[in-house]
Amino acid sequence: AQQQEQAKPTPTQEAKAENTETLPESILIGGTLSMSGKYSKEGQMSLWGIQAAIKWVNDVHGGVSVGGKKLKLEFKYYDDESKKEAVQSLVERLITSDKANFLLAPYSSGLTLAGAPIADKHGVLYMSHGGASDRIFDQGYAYVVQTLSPASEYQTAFIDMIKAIDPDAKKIAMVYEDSEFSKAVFAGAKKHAEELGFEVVIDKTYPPNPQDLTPLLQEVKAANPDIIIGGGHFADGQLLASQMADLKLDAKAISILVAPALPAFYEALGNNAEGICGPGQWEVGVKYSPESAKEAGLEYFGPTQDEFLELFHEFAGKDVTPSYHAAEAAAAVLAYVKAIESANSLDTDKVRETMNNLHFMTFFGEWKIDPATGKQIGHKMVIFQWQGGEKKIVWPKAAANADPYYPIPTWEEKAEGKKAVKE
Amino acid sequence: MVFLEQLAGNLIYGAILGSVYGLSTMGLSLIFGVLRIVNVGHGPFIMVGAFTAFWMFTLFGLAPIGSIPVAIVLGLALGFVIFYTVIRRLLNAPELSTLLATFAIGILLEEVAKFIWGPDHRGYSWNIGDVDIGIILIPYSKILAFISSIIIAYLLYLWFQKTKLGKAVRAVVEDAEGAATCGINVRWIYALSFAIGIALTVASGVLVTLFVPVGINPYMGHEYTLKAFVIAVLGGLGSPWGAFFAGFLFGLIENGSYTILGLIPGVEPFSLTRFVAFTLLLVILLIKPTGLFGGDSK
Amino acid sequence: MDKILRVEALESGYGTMQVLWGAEIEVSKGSITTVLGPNGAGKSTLLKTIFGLVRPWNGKIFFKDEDVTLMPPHKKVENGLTMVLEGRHLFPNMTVRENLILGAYSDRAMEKMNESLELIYSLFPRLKERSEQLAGTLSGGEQQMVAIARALMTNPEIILLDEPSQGLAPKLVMQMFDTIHKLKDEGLTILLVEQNVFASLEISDYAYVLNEGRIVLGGTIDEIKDSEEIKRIYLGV
Amino acid sequence: MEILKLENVTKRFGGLVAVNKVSFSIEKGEAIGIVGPNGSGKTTLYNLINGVYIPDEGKIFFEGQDITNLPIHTRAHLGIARTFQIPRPFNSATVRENVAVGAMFGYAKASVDEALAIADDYLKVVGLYDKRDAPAGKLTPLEKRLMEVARALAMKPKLLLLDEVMAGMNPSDIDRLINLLKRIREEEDISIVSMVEHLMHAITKFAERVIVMHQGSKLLEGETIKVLNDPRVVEVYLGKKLES
Amino acid sequence: MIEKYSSLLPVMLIYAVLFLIGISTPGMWQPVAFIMFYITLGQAFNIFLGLTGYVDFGYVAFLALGAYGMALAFDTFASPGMGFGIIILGLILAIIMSSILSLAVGAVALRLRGAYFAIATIGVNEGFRYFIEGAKLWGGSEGIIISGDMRKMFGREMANYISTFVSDVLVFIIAILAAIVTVMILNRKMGYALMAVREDEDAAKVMGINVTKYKIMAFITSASFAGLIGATAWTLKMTYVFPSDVFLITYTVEAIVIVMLGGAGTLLGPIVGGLIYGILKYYLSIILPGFQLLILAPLLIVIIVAFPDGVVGSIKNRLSSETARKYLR
Ligand SMILES: Nc1ncnc2c1ncn2[C@@H]1O[C@H](COP(=O)(O)OP(=O)(O)OP(=O)(O)O)[C@@H](O)[C@H]1O
Ligand SMILES: Nc1ncnc2c1ncn2[C@@H]1O[C@H](COP(=O)(O)OP(=O)(O)OP(=O)(O)O)[C@@H](O)[C@H]1O
Ligand SMILES: [Mg+2]
Ligand SMILES: [Mg+2]
Repeated sequence: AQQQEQAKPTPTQEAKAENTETLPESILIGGTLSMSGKYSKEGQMSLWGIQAAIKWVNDVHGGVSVGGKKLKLEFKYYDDESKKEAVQSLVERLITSDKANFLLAPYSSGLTLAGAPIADKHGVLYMSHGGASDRIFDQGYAYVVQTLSPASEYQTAFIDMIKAIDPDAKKIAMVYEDSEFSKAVFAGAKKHAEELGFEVVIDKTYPPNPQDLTPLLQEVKAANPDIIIGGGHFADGQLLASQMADLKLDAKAISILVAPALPAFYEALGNNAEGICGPGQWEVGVKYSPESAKEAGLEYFGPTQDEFLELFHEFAGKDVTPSYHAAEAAAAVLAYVKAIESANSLDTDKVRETMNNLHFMTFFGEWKIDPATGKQIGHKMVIFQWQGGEKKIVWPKAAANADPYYPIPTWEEKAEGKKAVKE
Repeated sequence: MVFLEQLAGNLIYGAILGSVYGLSTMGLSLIFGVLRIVNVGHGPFIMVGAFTAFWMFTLFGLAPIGSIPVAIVLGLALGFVIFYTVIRRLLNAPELSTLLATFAIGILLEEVAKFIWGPDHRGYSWNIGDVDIGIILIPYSKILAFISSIIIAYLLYLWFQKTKLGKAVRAVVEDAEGAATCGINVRWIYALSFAIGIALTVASGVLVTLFVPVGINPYMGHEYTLKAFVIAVLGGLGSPWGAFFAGFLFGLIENGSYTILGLIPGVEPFSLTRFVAFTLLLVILLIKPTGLFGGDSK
Repeated sequence: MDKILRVEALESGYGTMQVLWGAEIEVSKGSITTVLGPNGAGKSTLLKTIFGLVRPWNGKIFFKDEDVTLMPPHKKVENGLTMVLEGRHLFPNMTVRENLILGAYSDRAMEKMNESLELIYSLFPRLKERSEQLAGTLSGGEQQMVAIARALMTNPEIILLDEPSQGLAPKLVMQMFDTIHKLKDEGLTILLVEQNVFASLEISDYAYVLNEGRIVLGGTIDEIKDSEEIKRIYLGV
Repeated sequence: MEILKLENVTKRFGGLVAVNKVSFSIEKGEAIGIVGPNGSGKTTLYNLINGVYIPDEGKIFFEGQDITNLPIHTRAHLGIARTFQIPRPFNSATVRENVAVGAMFGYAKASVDEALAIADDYLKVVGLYDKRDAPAGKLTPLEKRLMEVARALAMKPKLLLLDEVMAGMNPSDIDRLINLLKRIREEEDISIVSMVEHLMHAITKFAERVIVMHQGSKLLEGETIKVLNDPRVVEVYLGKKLES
Repeated sequence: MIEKYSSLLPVMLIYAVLFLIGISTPGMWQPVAFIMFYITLGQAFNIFLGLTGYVDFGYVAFLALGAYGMALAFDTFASPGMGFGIIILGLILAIIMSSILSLAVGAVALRLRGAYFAIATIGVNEGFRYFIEGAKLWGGSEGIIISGDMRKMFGREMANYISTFVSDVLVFIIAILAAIVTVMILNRKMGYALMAVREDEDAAKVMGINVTKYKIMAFITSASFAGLIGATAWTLKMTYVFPSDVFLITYTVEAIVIVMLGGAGTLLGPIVGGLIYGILKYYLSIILPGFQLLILAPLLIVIIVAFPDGVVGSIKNRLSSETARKYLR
């Protein structure tokens, strides 16, 4: 594979002449991950995703080609404990002692913001693979770029989907966590829904870590909505579904943030999870492939989905299914490699500038940033639905591997064993 | 009408949740009452109980109610081990040093749980039907949680008031040296109370999952620690029954105030319910500085 | 008369501070033995060490010819040795009756609970009247009675009494010494620590003088009464 | 001049009347003994005078000023000091610091350095100078009481309330302490010392006048020997007549 | 006079060494700042916990309010004309807001004793947080992000410099001030008064000590320092305030742990405690990412069992030499 890569006539010929940098033996990407504390699940997934991507770059892709050389890609990480205090010192260590060439930002918007000034001060690129907030990109950080779709877009695709399959559905209820992330998500959703002519009958939050959502759900039940969207993180998302079941709060479709994305959701809720949708940055089974890239007139970069899954299992073990946190982290690594190779340089500014013009596809989807802010505008969310114990991608059509099941079975039917699969 | 119906429904769920809160606080209160230890690692023990219920159900299909005895045995074992390895050495140290120790123990439990079981948010679905009481649907599993909490609390009460050992615990609380002169093995009572306190807490973790059968993860304890503290104080520290009733009250307030706060425009009423609950705590403490059922203030 | 309690070369203290420096005493069965000594001499420490609330560093304690040096307090109670601490140490939020019943906690005491109660109510009729009152609300004198009564409930063979008359009104002090004397008549052995030298010597059979953690004098009451040591310590001559 | 005056002071605890309509006054320069059976309300009386409790009824005057409702610390500033029946030292601080605290915040209002010097003086007086750098918690119960006396004296009070300071003290030490108190009363400007004690030889040696409490009420008041020989006092308190 | 302040010598020495390591060794400035955060937190907390014996579980609320003070300064007054004045304004707001809250909490909760006080203050912290979120005060749960404002006002370079250096230097200064204030309190009557309050509040009153006054004074002092820490180590440094991040009781518990590790009520205690805690945390997260807490927890247990009075407290107890004690307080 290596030789083929080198033999390929690419613009590198030209750039090679320009490249006067003294190149290191290898390229180091550094990052802080939340391996303990409240984001440790996401942190663990990200780590596996990153490791898989790095392995692909080194072993399959043959390294990163810069200045005619094939440089090995390395990754170094520290645990930030999901706490803001730790981020800056660890990022600085990555930059100064470990001499990291590029950085991956930590999970969550808060931690991403905490590390940004250090990265910016040292002029090192700082790619966010878990900081979804749109506001990060309003702050004027030149070196912060985003690989995942921003928070405001999380629930819009679901609303598009409902609009497309059921023109009669009118009433939407929104119940979500009172937190920075979910508020951004549902502000975006509400705006979108109203633009599409939906009526938002309930727009209510619950505080983080609730034990009982009954008060809220009773109110929702009384409003009798067609569609319910909500959620925030893992625990409350699971609780939301579980208590809707308790109260037999039925709707034609339900979409919950974050929680349904993990297999643990189905394990926890059993048959009650049937038919529940969720937005994902990515899902196993999305149809981003070299072929679909060609169709869209884009270059495809990185492993195919199958290749990625195989590499992922090498690190995570056979039984673990990657969540989108793994994929978005992997995609961030790939985006770096793509940008470095296109810039044919390790220079931060050159790479950053190149990024402005990049538009390509990976197994994670499209990658294109808004040049002014660094915000991701190419990537699209997918909607998945639990159907017969499997997570199927149902939207957008281009990425889907199943049809949406609509309306979903009632809780009563689910208790009797009905699944969200067409007979 | 809808308003009242919703309020009634909320209060019913609040009472059920409150009974679980109450039980989960009794252990904290007992340990404080006997050993004057504020167990800041309280929540992680609830987490251990929740995982016990989860694994017993997932691996052996044991109904969560059935894992209460398992949780009690596990809790007793944990309690004794922790007492004899750590707490015993700190009995004569300044009060706050035990706080540091329990903090560390809490972290240790969380991290060990994460190490063994991973950071996943787990859950189980134990569907045994529900009952429609007209106002609201209640799953039988939640009713079971309610009944078991009351039974366990009552059994503890009986044990305390009626058995010789229970009385010895009370005696040690009141005057440890005096108890020694009666032939009571004070060190053993300390160990036993600590272990029972932990066992109660772990058992309450099982009941917590009956109410919230999802979101079981290594860090789930934090939220409960905080609430348990507040409830323990509300009930009067060191008084396990006070804790039980205060838990009840707390559940009712949290849920009940929502319906009313919902009438205020432009706010997030659910977040405000917590504000109300905590504010009420302060007000009660101002009126009665030792909590609703508390005696001395030391 | 046989020696029910023997203490040999006992050393103990708190933390790194040594208080007892080789104390030796013997207590005959059925006697009242008093330990006298200036404040801070280590009298309370001696009793607490014998009972096991303070850990002995060195030396031996024999109770009924059995080595009990390292036996924990609750086992000693089970064997018939108990103590009334200086300052009462009741269970203030329990009734008088509950206090007394806890005194009968050991198996040894359980058997004889009813007899013990009867004895106590005959010795302290007042406690019978007050049996349902919370111990914490009793007056100082009544509390002292409960403390002694609770010790009696353990069905002891020997009681170590630490300053039972302290803080009592004169009238009660007299009653207290009468009671101690009565207990002896009931066949109990008593090891007494008192500051009320003259009253205690009057009812004692033997006495020891403890000074700076050492026994400096010991013998029958007549030998002690007129000794120079007593005069020096207590009369300041 | 009257330094302290109580008018019909009553204090109840629930149903129990611990102090019942007690009135008396104390002249400047007097040495007073307060006696009475256990639970007759002596300590409660002290608690009322120095502000630990506020009376349910009645008034208390100090140097003519109504102090009935003043907070405890203000009364200390006016010149009232006391010791506790069960000693309450500041355990982890040294003996010297304990006493110095009295000098700093009491009537003396000394600066830190002055207070430490005053502390040394009084520790010499009560015989604890050798232990001045020991933590107060390490003292015996008796030494703690002596330290409390020093601490109270260091406040340079006008009125000193001693609560069973001598219980458990051996006779020769009691004599020494009484002589010391008498001397200080004369040398320093401490107007009166009031002493609660069950030890009759201490009371007779020290007090010029005694007040006898019984079941919360004042039973008698008057010249020491005379009062202590009163049949009512013998009956409820002494049990038998005093010798000598 | 100088004699009385000799105990500041080891403190300043430690700070000087830390500072020098930070500025001279590449990559060490942030780690030093990380450790300094814990040290300063411990020091500020010690002024209340160590000196009065009252445990304020809701202490973190003061850091949070300080953080909001700084954030509100930027959010409300950000304009290029303000210059560095805005930071000063933020610090002043931080002090005002945290001390007003402490006054309110103190007036109410300081009537409670022991664990009741400790837990009532949890109520204050949680209540306040949910009030902000529920009533949508100061951005509600979405908080305030100031990085944009900072960059607009100071330009990119300067804004970064403020977040990654100036804020840390400010934390150093706060730590030094806190140490000096602690010694000043210890040397004055106030120190003795607080000692008495800590040991026996009722007896203290009888000695003539206006316990409420001294408790409130210590409370406000300690809370103001907390406010300053929140304003600098959080808002200026992290450039954002989210309520879910700043009202975490964990920080209070960490502060207690630091104070207890070093020795409550001692001057050097929180510094040593902060050093131990911060260094352990930092290096464990580097050596064993993901497992550091698994190691840290047993280590903490071992330390507290070995030094029940805290490291400094226990060493002090074992020292007999007067000169050594003079420098160890
Ligand atoms: N709990 C304790 N911790 C430390 N030292 C103590 C303790 N109890 C007593 N001591 C010390 O032990 C020594 C002896 O005290 P002890 O109480 O045995 O004397 P005592 O003879 O009973 O005196 P008293 O007549 O005052 O009751 C004293 O120097 C005292 O300071
Ligand atoms: N805080 C309180 N609560 C309830 N009862 C109290 C309280 N303080 C004192 N008492 C009661 O008031 C009565 C008087 O008590 P006080 O302590 O004044 O007696 P005293 O004369 O000092 O007795 P002694 O000589 O035993 O010290 C007692 O019956 C006591 O139980
Ligand atoms: Mg003694
Ligand atoms: Mg009294």
